[in-house]
Amino acid sequence: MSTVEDKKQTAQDWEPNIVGFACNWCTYAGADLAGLSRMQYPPNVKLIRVPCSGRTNPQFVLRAFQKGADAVLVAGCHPGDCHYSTGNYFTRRRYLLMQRLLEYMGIDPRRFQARWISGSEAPKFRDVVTQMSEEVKALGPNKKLREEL
Amino acid sequence: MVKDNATPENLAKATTEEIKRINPLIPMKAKVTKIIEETPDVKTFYISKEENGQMVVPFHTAPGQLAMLSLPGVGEAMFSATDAPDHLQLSIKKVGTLTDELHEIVPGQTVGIRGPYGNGFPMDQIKGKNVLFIAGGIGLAPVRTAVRYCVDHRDDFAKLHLVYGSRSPADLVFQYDLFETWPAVRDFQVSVTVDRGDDNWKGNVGFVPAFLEELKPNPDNTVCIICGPPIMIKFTLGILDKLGFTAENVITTLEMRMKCGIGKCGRCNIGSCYICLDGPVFTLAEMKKMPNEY
Amino acid sequence: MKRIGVFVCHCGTNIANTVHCDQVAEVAKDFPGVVYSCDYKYMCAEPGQQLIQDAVREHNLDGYVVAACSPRMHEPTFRKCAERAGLNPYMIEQVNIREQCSWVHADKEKGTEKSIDLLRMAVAKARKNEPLSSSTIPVTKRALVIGAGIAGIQTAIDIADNGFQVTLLDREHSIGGRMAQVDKTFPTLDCSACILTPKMVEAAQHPNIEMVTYAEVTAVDGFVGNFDVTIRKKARYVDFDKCTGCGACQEKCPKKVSSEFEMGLGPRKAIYVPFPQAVPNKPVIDAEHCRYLLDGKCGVCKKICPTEAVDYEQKDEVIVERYGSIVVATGFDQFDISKYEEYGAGRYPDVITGLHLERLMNASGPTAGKIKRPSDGKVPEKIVFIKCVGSRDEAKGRPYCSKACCMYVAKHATLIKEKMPQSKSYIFYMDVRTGGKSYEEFYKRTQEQYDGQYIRGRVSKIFQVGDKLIVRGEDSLIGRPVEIEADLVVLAAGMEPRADAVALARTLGISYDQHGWYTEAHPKLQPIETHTAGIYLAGVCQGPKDIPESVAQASAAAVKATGLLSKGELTSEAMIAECNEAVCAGCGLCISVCPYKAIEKKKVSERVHGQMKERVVAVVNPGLCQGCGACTVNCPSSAMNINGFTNEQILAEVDALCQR
Amino acid sequence: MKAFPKAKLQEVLKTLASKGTLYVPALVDETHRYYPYRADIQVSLEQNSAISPKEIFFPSTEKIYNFTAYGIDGDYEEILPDRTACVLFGVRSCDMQAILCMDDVFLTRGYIDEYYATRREGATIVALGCSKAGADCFCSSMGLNPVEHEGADAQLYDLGDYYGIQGRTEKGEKVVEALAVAGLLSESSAEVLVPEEFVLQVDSEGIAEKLQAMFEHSLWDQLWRKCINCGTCTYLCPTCHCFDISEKKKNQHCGVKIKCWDSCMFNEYAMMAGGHNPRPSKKEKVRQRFMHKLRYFPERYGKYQCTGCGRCIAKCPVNLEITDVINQVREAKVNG
Amino acid sequence: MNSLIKEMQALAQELLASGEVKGVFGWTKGSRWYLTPPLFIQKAEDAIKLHYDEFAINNLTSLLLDYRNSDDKIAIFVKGCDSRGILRLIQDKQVNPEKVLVIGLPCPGMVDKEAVKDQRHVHDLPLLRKCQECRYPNPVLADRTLGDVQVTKEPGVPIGITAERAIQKGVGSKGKERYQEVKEIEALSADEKYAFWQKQHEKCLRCYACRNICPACNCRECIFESDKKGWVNKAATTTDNAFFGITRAMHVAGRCVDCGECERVCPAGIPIMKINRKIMQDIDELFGTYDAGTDLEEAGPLNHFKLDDPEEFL
Repeated sequence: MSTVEDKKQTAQDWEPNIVGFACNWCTYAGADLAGLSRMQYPPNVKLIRVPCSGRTNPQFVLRAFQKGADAVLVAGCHPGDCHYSTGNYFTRRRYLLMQRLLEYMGIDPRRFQARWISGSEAPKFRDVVTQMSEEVKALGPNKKLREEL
Repeated sequence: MVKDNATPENLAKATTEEIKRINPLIPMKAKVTKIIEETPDVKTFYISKEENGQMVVPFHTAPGQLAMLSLPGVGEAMFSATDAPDHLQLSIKKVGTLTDELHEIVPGQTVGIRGPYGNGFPMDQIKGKNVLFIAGGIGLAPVRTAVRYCVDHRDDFAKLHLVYGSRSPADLVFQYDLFETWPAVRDFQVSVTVDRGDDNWKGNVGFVPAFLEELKPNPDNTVCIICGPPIMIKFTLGILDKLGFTAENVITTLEMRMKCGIGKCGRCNIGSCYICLDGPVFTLAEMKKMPNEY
Repeated sequence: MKRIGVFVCHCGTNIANTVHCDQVAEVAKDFPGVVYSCDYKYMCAEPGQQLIQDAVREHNLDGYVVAACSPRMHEPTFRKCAERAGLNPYMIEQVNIREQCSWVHADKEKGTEKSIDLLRMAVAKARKNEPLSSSTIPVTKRALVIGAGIAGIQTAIDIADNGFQVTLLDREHSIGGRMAQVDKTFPTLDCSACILTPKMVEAAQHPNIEMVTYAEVTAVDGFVGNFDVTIRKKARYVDFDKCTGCGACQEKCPKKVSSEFEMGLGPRKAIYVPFPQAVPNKPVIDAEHCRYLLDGKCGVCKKICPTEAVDYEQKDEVIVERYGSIVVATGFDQFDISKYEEYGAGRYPDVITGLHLERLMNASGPTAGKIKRPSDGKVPEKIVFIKCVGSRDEAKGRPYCSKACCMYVAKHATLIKEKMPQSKSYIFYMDVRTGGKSYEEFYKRTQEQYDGQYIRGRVSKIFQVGDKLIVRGEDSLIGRPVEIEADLVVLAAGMEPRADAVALARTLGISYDQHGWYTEAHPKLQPIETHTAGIYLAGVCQGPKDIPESVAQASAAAVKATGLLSKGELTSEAMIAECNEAVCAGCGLCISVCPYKAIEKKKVSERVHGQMKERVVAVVNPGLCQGCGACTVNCPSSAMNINGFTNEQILAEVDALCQR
Repeated sequence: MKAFPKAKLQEVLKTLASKGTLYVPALVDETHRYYPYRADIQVSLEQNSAISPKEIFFPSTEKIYNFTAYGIDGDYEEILPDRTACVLFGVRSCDMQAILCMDDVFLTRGYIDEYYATRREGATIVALGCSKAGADCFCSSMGLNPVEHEGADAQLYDLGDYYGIQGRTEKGEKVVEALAVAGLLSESSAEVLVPEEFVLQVDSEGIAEKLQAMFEHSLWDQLWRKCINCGTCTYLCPTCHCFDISEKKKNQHCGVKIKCWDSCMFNEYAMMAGGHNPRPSKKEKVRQRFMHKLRYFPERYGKYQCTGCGRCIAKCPVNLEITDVINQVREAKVNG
Repeated sequence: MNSLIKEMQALAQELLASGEVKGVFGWTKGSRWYLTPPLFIQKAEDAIKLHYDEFAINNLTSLLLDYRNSDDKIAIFVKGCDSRGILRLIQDKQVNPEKVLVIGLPCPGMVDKEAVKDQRHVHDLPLLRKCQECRYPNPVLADRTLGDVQVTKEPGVPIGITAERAIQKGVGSKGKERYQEVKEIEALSADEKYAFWQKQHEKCLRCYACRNICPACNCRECIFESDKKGWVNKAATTTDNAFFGITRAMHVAGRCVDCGECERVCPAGIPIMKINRKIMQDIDELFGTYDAGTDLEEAGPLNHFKLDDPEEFL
């Protein structure tokens, strides 16, 4: 187990660890479609499946940063196509506020992204993931809000 | 006084001088060697420490003393511990997150154990007297430590009598002791009752307080040791009072939230006493002097 | 610790190519809680599932994690496999190391590392899984159809034929809807009444159909399987049991009123039957125009009625009925052409709409089938049709195409030529849409055999000169302006949602788009359902369509409705919200964000310092909750949790991903 | 007595800082508490620190041991605070008395709290006499002499523009000697300034005994009404010693056990596993706080657990003042 | 001001004597001239203890939460900012309007008792910053009013017998600049912002005074109460304090009534209102100006949505 740990910390090949909250009906399906079409993208983003983007509690985002995530992505259906009809309207309002609050607290905006990615927008999923991975890799490990035990 | 052989007496008047300096908050690494399923929600765990190859008892406990058992990664809590030559026995009922996880471990599991804590039953003062044990449900675990002490030193005590009740026949703990070993002991009357019987239950059916009233134990020269759920203790104390038991002769254990176990963290206080240090065993007389906040 | 098994799938070479499955299975051995871990070529295949079931029995596992393809594909498969192995189906987790790992990362080392992280996440979640079961809700075996046009009638008949009780309700006092006003139908030109009235009669006589006309839905409570619908039956002032429908009262009634059915082209009386084939074919007194009801005079109809069926004392009646499912078939209104100032619509009497022409051509219409100009009653020579009026026009707020106008204009042109050989029809169009069966052939025939002259271009202005209407437009094919002196101008008015469509949507709790058309659950895959369970759509209320499509949708809606009723009881989702009542403060923040109105308040009594105290807490209705989780985030005290996606599980996943 | 001019305070602090970490009361972005000494730190000795020095020996959170759990085996590894010597400078009589109270709790009665003991034994306490009573101070009412406290290792006296210094213990002597070696000390016979009238005065005589019979007194029914049950008073109080033990996971296999401050004012403080809570509402919690300060602690350790530092009076959001409670107890009529 | 106090005492005495209410929340004279702490009385003869002046800062509304289970009717004196707290509790269904008798008072503008050095009179003390920025000096709801103050849902200038004194002291003078401090922080760089907030979260003792005084924090059992819920445990590490601070801000987002009590009661002096004001400013910009606790019918910005909300996540 610890061998994987040491290899990771050598400076130049450091890999960002990005946590993604993907809504089961759109973004997770979009990610599957990207897989079906064999699109290639960096392996840094790992998706946690949630029923709706509206299920993603801002406290999960804080928890991810606290436990060592270098960036967090919250993704769901475009407003209007939510499987639960109004779920992402509330997500939009809540994360418009949360995004500004995190920036206000000093978190680099590139480390927190909320995006609408529908079930058919596989290329968009790949682009968002690739862009985030490259940007965060350039930014380096996230030290802010991180728990040092 | 080396803390390892702490006995109730010298604990009470411990001073700072020759206390051997070990960190009391760090658990000792120990292993669960055996698990006995007493009832669907009570298990007895045999815990021993590995010392140069053999399994030895982590520390000895006097009757009525407690031990803090911790499961790495889950939490720790205080349980009454029964002393045995090469292990400690802890009987644990499933009530919370820690006890849930404990009920799922397998023999060989590493646990942390520290103690002994608490003043334990004043066995010396009750030498030579009749002893009436009253226990409800898992309350039999601490009482059993006193019973085993009396059985091991049978001649130091006069008549022994155990009144034990549980919810149903399936919930009776230590059935081997209840029905085999203890009845065979000289002049030891064992009366068992259950709140709700079932078809093949021959014994008495009813709550402990009512059962006690029927038995009408003789109060003179008799000390009573009682442990169980708060409601049972409340009603039973009333009956004991009616039967003529004096407050000095009734001994019980109090249950409070305990975190450190060494009288520092302030959680388990009733008035100026810390249950983990000055208790958990108190006589009814002492309890009457304490603020009514438990 | 819960005993968890781990099964890593090779998926042939799909995963094994870019992930060391054996290494993943090996590392998983010392994840906390894992007591058995192995990898195999095809987990989802029979031998794979057998391997899982044996492992569950042999190591008495409490749950297991399968690392394979997307859970969206095989989660049901592995849940059934768990059930066969004696486990609760919700004790398992599936993690995606194919579409989201092996197929998208070529580097085998990195792919393996990511698979280990994803597997660690899934095991962390699986350890906190709890057995779940879905609950059942009784269903009232009765359906309600709102709106009795062709769609409503067809739905009601199909439901009734399936052996279920159904109430067919309409606001008008006769069923039939828009189609009753139509003369002939395209492309077969068979008479609309001939194909509609038999269905109306069949609906009237069907033992399972209860017809409630001249009534409106005012409130809908309850939820799928148990809708409590409040219906207001407007007073008819005629006792239908006594009335024989002899029509004497209609003749004698002195009050003439412009008939809505005849689109204002003909009169009707204050006591009237809208059209001869009306069902029920008994008159109704129009309270706004009847002299007796307004100011106590007249009362002729009561006097001459042979069976004393007239009863001025009748009052509106409000009833509440319980239904298992509801089908909405409320149809459409025709676009209000007066919005087109430039065409003089509403100012010149001879500028009419398609429906007006239908009434003029109809034998039971105001002109007994002779096409006469509404202004002076002359037979028109030159007739100009203008298409896309109130359709495909952003300026008027109607960007959509109303689908049926192209065909009914072609039909009109054909019929006019047939009735008045000497007449000439000019049709201004942008496009001609003939998307149905034998529609294109019908359109070709109109051009070739019925001399319909199609002019591609828009009409800019119409103005009256003498008794002629000058239609000025341009012919974009030849690029020259065109001017026609027409006797009659027919505007192909488009379809528009009913004026009160939005109000009814709010009553029912279904969603609607920005125009007012009702929104289907999914445009392609669920055009009949709505987001509100148990409520279905049929006909134009869901969007412009022609008669064959409406009938097809009607039968589909009937199947959906009866599908629900036939089960007798409804099994709810298992992964739904649950409220921890000890923590809930009854603040109601969760109720405001629930899309399905699945959360209600209930009183709870508990012992506080010796007395029993009442307080309000939230409770989730398992029949309605779909488990979206909006309530869990709006609840500050985390009293609301979603089984299967609990806060604790997601936190465990986040910790497993971040703390490696 | 030996003394050094107040002007030379910085130099005194520099010399002491060379011995080991020196904690001084300082104002760092409007927070007045004890910080490790740095040359540019703004030392503030006019009035007592807002946050008490208890956090030096009994920090608000500290790690006590690491644990690992791999399947069925696991291990524990002790984490002890570093043993380097430190000097606690500028401790007033009320805080010195508070430290003695903490010593009774953590160092006596059968067990020694290793974490507290390690820090406490390595520390040299240089007390500072007060020349002016603070707005909320009432240490004189609790039997303390603001000018000096015999429990300190070394005592500073306020002589106007000099500070007199006296070593009391062997560690204290070393401090005085270090300053002498640095040539900072000179002889001064100036008068020790004594604070005049205390704004807050209260007669705390016999309160502990009277409270013996006042557990059910009606006083407690009114006292809690304005309290919001926050932890401010307990976290600022130099003698409150309650702590909680919880844990934090580093990853799936290992974590660390943490000892952190706890307050009897919080709801789940006395909550037992089965859900029974002997102190369910605010009344019991507020009673417990004052009973512990003024009766239980004296019963167990023979001295009041309130040293009159006034911090809880200063920061209590609703001004629930312990002096007012003492007055109410004094006036309360107790039958029999 | 004395006439107002007399009116208050008389009203409280009459209410208690008649048994219409079982208790009255108000303020009383403290142990020092600059202290006017909260007071709860149940007997009519205690009404004489009531007092009201520029030091009666406490917002008493969160104390009503102790009467959730009781059927007694309680009267409570409220200033402008306090009344918004009442409306918050009613909207969150934690206080039953029939069980509370709200008595509106004119507000003279509260002064900063921390600034007391050796002044002897209230006129020498500066007005609290939150009162300079106050936009709701008059109660937004009240069953009774004293000192001829008027109930109004709109922001405005102080009304009532203390109005002229309040305006002269500057109440509401800085109403327009209430987002000034927020703008200053927004202007900093990301690292400066983080350093600033890191210092604040380091100071936090986790004594929960800010949570217990806040009328918007009215849960029966807070997620920070016990670590059984697994969010964050009691240890006051900097990252846990940051988690607590940011989470509480999001919980009261769109519900905070801008009464400023959390900042006043914080023993570590953390500028908590700078976080709440930031969220208020964002809500005003994104979803249209909204003042929580002023209109009983209007749902909070996070409890409804508009189809054409600003879109930034495409």
